[in-house]
Amino acid sequence: MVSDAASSSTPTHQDLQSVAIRFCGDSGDGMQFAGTEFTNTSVMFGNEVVTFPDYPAEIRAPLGTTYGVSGFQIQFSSSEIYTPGDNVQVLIAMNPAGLKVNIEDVEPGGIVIVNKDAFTPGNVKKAGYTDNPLKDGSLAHYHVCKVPVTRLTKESLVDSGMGGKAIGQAKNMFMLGLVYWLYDRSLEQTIRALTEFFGEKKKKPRVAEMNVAALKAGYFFGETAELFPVRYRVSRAKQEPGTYRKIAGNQATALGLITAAQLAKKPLFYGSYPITPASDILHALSTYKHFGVKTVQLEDEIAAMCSLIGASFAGDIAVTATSGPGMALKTEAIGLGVIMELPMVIVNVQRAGPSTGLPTKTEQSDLLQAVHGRNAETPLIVLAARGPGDCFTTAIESVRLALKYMTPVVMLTDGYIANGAGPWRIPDPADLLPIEVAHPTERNHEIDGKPVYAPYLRDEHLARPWALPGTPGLEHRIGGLEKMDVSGDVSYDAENHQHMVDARAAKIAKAADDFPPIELNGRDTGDVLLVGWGGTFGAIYTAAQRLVDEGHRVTSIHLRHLNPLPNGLGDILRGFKKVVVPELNRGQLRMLLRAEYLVDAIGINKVQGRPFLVSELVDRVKEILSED
Amino acid sequence: MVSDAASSSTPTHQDLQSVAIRFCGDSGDGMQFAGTEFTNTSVMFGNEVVTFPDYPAEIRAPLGTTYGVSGFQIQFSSSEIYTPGDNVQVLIAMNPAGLKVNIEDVEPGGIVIVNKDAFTPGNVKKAGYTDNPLKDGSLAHYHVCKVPVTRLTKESLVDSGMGGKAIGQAKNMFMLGLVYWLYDRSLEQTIRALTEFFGEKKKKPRVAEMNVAALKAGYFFGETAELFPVRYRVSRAKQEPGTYRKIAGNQATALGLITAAQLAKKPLFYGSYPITPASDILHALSTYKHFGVKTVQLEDEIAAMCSLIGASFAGDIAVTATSGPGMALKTEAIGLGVIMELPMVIVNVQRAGPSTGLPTKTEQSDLLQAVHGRNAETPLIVLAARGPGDCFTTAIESVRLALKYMTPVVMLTDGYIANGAGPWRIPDPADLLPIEVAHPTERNHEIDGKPVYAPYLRDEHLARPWALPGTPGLEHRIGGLEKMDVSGDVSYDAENHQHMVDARAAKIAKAADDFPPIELNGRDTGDVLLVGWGGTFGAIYTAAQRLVDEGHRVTSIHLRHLNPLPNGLGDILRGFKKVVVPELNRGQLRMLLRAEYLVDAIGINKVQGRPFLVSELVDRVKEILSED
Amino acid sequence: MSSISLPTYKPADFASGQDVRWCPGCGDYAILAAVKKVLASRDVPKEKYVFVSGIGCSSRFPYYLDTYGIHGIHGRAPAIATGVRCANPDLEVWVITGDGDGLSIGGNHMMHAIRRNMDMKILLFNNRIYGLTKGQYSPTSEQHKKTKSTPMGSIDTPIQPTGFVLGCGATFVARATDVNRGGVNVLPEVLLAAADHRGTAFVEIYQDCNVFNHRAFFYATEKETAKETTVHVKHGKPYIFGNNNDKAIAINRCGAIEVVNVRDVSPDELLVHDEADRCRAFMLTQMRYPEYPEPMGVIYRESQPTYHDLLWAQINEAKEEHGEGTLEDLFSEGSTWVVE
Amino acid sequence: MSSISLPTYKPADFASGQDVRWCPGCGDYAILAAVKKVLASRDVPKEKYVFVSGIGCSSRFPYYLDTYGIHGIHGRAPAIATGVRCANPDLEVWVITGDGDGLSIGGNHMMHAIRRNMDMKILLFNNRIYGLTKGQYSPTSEQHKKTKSTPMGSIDTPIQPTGFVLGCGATFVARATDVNRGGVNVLPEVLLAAADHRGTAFVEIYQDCNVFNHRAFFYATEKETAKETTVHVKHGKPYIFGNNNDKAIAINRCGAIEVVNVRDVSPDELLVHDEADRCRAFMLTQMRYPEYPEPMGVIYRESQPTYHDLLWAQINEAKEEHGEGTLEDLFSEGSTWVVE
Ligand SMILES: Cc1ncc(C[n+]2csc(CCOP(=O)(O)OP(=O)(O)O)c2C)c(N)n1
Ligand SMILES: Cc1ncc(C[n+]2csc(CCOP(=O)(O)OP(=O)(O)O)c2C)c(N)n1
Ligand code: SF4
Ligand code: SF4
Ligand SMILES: [Mg+2]
Ligand SMILES: [Mg+2]
Repeated sequence: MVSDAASSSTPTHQDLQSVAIRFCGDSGDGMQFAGTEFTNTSVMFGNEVVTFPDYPAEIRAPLGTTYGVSGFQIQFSSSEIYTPGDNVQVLIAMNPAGLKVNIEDVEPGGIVIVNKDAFTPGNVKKAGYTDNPLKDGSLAHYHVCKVPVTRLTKESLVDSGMGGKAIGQAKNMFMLGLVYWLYDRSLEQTIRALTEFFGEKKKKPRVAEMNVAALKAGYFFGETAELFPVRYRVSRAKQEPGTYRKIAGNQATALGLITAAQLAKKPLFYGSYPITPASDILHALSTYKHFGVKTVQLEDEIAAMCSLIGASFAGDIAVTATSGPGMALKTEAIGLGVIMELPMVIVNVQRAGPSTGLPTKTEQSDLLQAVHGRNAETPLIVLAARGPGDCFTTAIESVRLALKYMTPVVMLTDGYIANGAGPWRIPDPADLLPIEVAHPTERNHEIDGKPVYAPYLRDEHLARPWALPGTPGLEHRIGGLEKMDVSGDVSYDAENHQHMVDARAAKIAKAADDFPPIELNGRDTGDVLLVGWGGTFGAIYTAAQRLVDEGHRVTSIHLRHLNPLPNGLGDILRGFKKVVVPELNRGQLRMLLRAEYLVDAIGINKVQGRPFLVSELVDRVKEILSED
Repeated sequence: MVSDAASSSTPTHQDLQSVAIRFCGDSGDGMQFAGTEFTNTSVMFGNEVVTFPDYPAEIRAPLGTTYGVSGFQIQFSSSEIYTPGDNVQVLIAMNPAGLKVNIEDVEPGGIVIVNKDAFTPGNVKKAGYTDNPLKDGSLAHYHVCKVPVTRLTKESLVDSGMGGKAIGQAKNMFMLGLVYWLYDRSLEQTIRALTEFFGEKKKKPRVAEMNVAALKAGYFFGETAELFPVRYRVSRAKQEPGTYRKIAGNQATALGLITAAQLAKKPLFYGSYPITPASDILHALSTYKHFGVKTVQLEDEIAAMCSLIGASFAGDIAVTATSGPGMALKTEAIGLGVIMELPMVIVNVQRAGPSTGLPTKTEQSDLLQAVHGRNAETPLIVLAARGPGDCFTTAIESVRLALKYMTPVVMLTDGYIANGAGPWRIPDPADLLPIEVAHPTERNHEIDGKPVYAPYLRDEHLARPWALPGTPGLEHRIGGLEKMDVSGDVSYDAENHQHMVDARAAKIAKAADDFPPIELNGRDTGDVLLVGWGGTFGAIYTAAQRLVDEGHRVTSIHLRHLNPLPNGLGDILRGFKKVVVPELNRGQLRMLLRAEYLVDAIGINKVQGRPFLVSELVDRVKEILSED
Repeated sequence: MSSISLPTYKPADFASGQDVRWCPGCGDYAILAAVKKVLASRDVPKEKYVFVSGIGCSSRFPYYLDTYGIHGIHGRAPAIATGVRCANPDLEVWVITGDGDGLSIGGNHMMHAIRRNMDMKILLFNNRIYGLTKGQYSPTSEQHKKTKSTPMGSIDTPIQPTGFVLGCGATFVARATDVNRGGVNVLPEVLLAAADHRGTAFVEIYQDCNVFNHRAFFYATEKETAKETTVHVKHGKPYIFGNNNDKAIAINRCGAIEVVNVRDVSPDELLVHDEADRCRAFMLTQMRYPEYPEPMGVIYRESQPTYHDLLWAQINEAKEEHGEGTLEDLFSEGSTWVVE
Repeated sequence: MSSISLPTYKPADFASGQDVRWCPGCGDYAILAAVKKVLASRDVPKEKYVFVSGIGCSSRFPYYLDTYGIHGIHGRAPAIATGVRCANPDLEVWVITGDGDGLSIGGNHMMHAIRRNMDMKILLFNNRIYGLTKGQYSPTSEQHKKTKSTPMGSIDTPIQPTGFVLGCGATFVARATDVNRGGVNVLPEVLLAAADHRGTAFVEIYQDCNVFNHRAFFYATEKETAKETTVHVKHGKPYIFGNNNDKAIAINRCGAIEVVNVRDVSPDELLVHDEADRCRAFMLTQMRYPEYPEPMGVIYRESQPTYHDLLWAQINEAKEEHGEGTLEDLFSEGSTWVVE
């Protein structure tokens, strides 16, 4: 059914539990902004929200081409949701290329709103269509609204006194206004955002006004054009009481790191080199100088990693973030951190590889690199965050473990959760446990009756003491050569080497005693246990729920701790007929579980630069259930 | 029993099957030279020989200290041997520190020859002795010969006209002469070597003469002083007929690489950065410019690795070698090699880590780095050489596989086999299979009816074609971004990414079809299967033989191919009650086997910077046999 | 010289057919066009060219040229190009890099390729920003610059690329702008000179990043200012500049640079550009806007043997001395013995 | 100024008690002794020092000093030191590196530490060889040098460290020899000046590697030649050198360096050293043995804000503007809403 903007009917209200909507268009069309604003409005309204921004690697890819399409998907709901939705019910396409790339993901009968003006023969061809899809009947299964957005925006702004280019850039706001009308949303949040961004930050109040005008025009157009038979309402979700804000993964990581530093009462040093999708952590942290945060952009990832060695030695909470190729460059210096036994956190916001790969797409393929990717025996702690808000918690835990065990900790996130955003319940600072750090001020040992500082005298957690330069009497020198137990002197002794290699491994292994027990989503026995880690949490959790709802004996667990693996995991695995490990790689956690527990874990693997769809998991698990 | 040089008895000849002897002294004492010469003489005589040089990291560590002790162990035999011997029957100690460090490894009743003159109170103390061990009765279990080597050398050279310092440096030759006498060896080889090295190369004929004189003096001293009750003879080993030479692992690697290049009729490009213990490959290759070998010493390991990318793209056989820390730096560029699917070989001469670790000591702890140590899914082929001579074969196979599958290949050796030497039967060049390489000269594909060059059109082995710059019409551009199947254009397409990730993995997996079948040292069923890899071959093989000789149902296999694992390995493992994996690490192959085959493999692990002793393995396997 | 007829090209023959994906208005377009023109004007068949780049907007360049090309990894283009260079002396190797790629992560390879006089042309697109990663400051960004990673302004002192490479021992150093709407457009002249140089030819190109650092070099490219803010240097010619060609560069008694009025100096006393004087070249590179006009054109050039010339010379020498190596020779070196 | 009495040290107080493990006769011993003396002569308590090194014979240095120290990884000392520097502004950071460590693998960190004016003293022990790895050529090895990795002679053009760092924008550049048996031993003077410099102080020290490159710098250290082959530069003083103090450095009309006879110039016309002139300094660094005497002493020095000064200034400014951050502020930024 294709309704023209001119056709009309009287809209009524319909209540929905959740809606997935995708904005798409050229990368210059402001789709990320529109999507973000829709998200903000939804979270502030009180919906559960999960987002999935997806944009091309080019800054501004050539107009109208399919590879230049930028998309932003949001699922908002009145109940708990964990994914942006497999398919969407609504597609907003600003041009033919956007339509082309995204139409397959719209549910049959879904709403497709297009900017009719953009469907010129030239654009249609550029998108790779032979015929205009608005006319050839190929969209018969959808409710298509063809809105002349370009023309309407122009007309509505004719008195703004702004140039054609600026007006053209307000199309996204017109479209957003229309969508707000459709979902009965207030414009307030976006008007405030436009005023702040263009008016106050960019000092262009007229641009702000114009965008607000376009937004309103879109909204009013919805009201008057009577394009849709119904308007939809997605009511507030029941959420835990508290104050909320929206947060994206990278932002949550930044906040978590600052929080950890404050809990430890120590300065945060962040040394890094820009790389997509990790750079936003740098951007965020660099605005927090009033928290004493030092952000240093170094010449490369090697220097960044090495700066952590120095900063940690000198007493800061030392952190860096990077992505695959940068991680590769850091591995030598991480090894130095391991043998020096200095606390530091390395965040890897994973992206699709190998090599430069698909730099703006997500993947989970750096797990084995995190666990094994260094020369020699260099055990360290590896954690992974499961979602945007969880980055906050994982960052704090990473710092806590690094300090307690005097070790580098690798924290894995990925492009999907780093850029994705959701509501986050603001914690009460008083509820956060302080992080204890002690720096010796006295010599801690005796050799031949003389008091000395022994930098490798371990405590009950096998951690060594952390004496800081500037402390009189504790002068000591350490580095990358194997060191004598206790004294820290250089040692080539064979037995001592064995002892130190074993001690470093034992220390990391012991850290598992600190991990909270594994939470089961479901019963502790059954036919299938789904084991996930990282940013696939939402899809796996939702898939497991759905399978249980359909009567299958399925449970899921999601591991935050990947090295060492948490205590009790083996027992849990043995409670199920089959262990299934869904991952956005070729089976990396699977290989670790197989090696450790000798379980014949089965993988569900996808390496397409995109997250799992819930349906993919559900279908595949059903197949597995029905095998044998 | 401590006999003084003055005491005497009449020597008779006694035949031995094999003898292990260790030379030790200060790093300036010329022990490596003496050991090497003894080796040369023995191999030329026709013994089987295995050596183990072991020296400190310092160029010239301070005189007389235990950490400055340099050692060289040789086992020579009339039958097949595979290790330098667990213990030694003879220790040559040039000073107290040498004695201190090494005496424990001498078999009870073994011969200990010391330079008595070096046992001054100062040296005795420096070595950490409280009393002079030559006098306090602590050596009662050995046959100790106290020879005033310093004085005798001086006296024998009094007419040489050389200075005291030069004369002092000839002590090692005096000692060597004495040992030659004891084992009834000819001086010929060493006299020639001294003449060539000092006389011809260094242009110091008088130094050559002096050293020859010292050598002879030592020999004659043996004859006249009648220090020993018997002289020993270790007769020729039965060896396969052929021409032999002595070869060390790094040298064999260099020769293998040149050979492979010749077999492929292509130039060898070697780009590298010095690092112990890999530098000798660079040194060796740089002397073969007349073979068209290009050796380029780059600014670091990253540049070295990147130079391989360029050289391979342009058509050379591109090779580098490094050790742990350098390997860490190369991982990003190796990932580029994987996605560009260019042939190249990366040799990792493993050393003890983590970080700088124990740079002159051996270890096998970079296996997991080789297999997993890159960002994202970057499968490649990993081979390991089992001994010095085997480096030759492994290098050729590495090049062959790299070219056939258009992939980077990691070849692992280690400090132990790189520096260790043994006799090597020289192959007949005519027996070596040529290596086939084809470079397209024509466009290989059509798109829209137009002939094009498709750089990612795969052959039956899933390898892509290798068109070289300079070929008209085949201009193409490739790099680190994911590429479209066949065309090689940049592609962010999801399904294509999945396809390419899978294709790269499938290609590497298929390479296993090329590997020769696994050889069993023993029966195909039994109580214990020992699975080894790399430089531990000799110890594992010998241990297995010994266990079988003692009546145990033990078999050993030794893997050259570590990724992919060879076909049929799972079946072999399942033929044994227990699978035991001895490694000089904390269990890296063990983890790969457990993950792949779900066998409860047991590790015998040692991380002490030193090779296994046969007895350690034998004892531990017996324990394992008796468990349960 | 040679009687084989070489292909004659049009710039369009060097287009690879890939859609060019830079932002509209990006200075990279002008550079691409200029390079195509220069390649078309030369006698080198297109299969002999290898363009090597790192990562960054600028490093996408090789995809758009129908030659052989490698889009490498971040910062490593000179090292990759070194491999190409040593493997095949018949090729002509061009490196395309950015201010981040070539001077931040890749500074070391830049330095060493240059000191080795590795025969390659290095075009550094200096837009004083990280374009591809969306706008962090780069090693050439001016101090106090506010960027995504420096919201309070950057605190690093920028590197001066041409001065840096002179310190590394460069044998060819030049500078140009992507476009020129004011003075002389030196880019074609500079590219051609670089193409003809044997050894490392380093060319800094001021490039406008339309999105993250727009107008950074407008002082040097726009009609209103270009003649006052730049001086076109040419070997043997005086350093005259200014809207009225009335200013010149001179050197005082202590060896320091001064701007003088042409009328104050007799024409034959005017200091003339000496391409072969490294110290002079260094001085020129220290002239920075707004205090001084910035030199454009070939700032330094000297002729030195290239790395691969010397490499092949050694190979040939070795072959002459020892004869071409055979496997028999190789295997039987040193002491051998026979077991029957 | 301060009334707190500071410890007074003897050089021996800075000995760590570890056995020094360099080869007998290695030039590193003399440098260690000189550093200990300089440290003992200063008002800085020894717990404030952090010595950071990379890997190489020279990089063992920190083990032998009883201060805080990091023996890092190859080439990365300036980057490690950057972390120390930013973490704690009260410390005094010294970097010890070699010609391989600091200029081959570590060239990039060297360049960037210098351009950022990261407050640290960098002592580069230049022995023109890789000592620790037993004798391969280094980036400062002279062309044609035969070493383990260049049996036919090296074909690289060496880098000139002081010229290189000037090109990187160094604020302090000096040179000395490990020992001096001929002219003036400038090492103590140079070390003291470096210690007192705020910003990156780069010191090249010619160091004899007794085992793999013996006598490489004997022209500059031995009685017979030192006075003719080196010129001791001092701010405001003419460049006089030679066995009879009869030679001087001058600059000609074109800005080029010349050696003149002192008698040919009137004393007040003699060119005097100006530490603050970067171009002059660059010229001086281009003077190489045997054509010219090589400058020793402080070649260049200027005062510029250091990186960490600016870093702390921004932190303080931010705190003044926004107040010291609290977790409450942090969490509740931007738009929030309440669920009851
Ligand atoms: C190892 C690594 N680190 C970081 C990045 C991310 N990255 C890509 S391009 C770039 C900088 C681009 O700046 P520049 O070289 O100036 O090129 P431009 O985009 O401005 O042309 C960075 C930091 C990467 N791809 N690889
Ligand atoms: C990543 C890495 N690559 C290579 C090495 C080996 N290596 C150690 S020191 C050194 C060079 C030493 O030369 P230099 O810096 O001049 O110091 P010197 O020993 O001459 O004082 C090299 C190549 C290493 N330790 N780590
Ligand atoms: S971001 Fe800047 S440099 Fe990159 S393509 Fe766009 S305009 Fe050009
Ligand atoms: S090798 Fe050279 S630099 Fe190293 S300690 Fe020995 S003499 Fe000194
Ligand atoms: Mg740039
Ligand atoms: Mg050196």
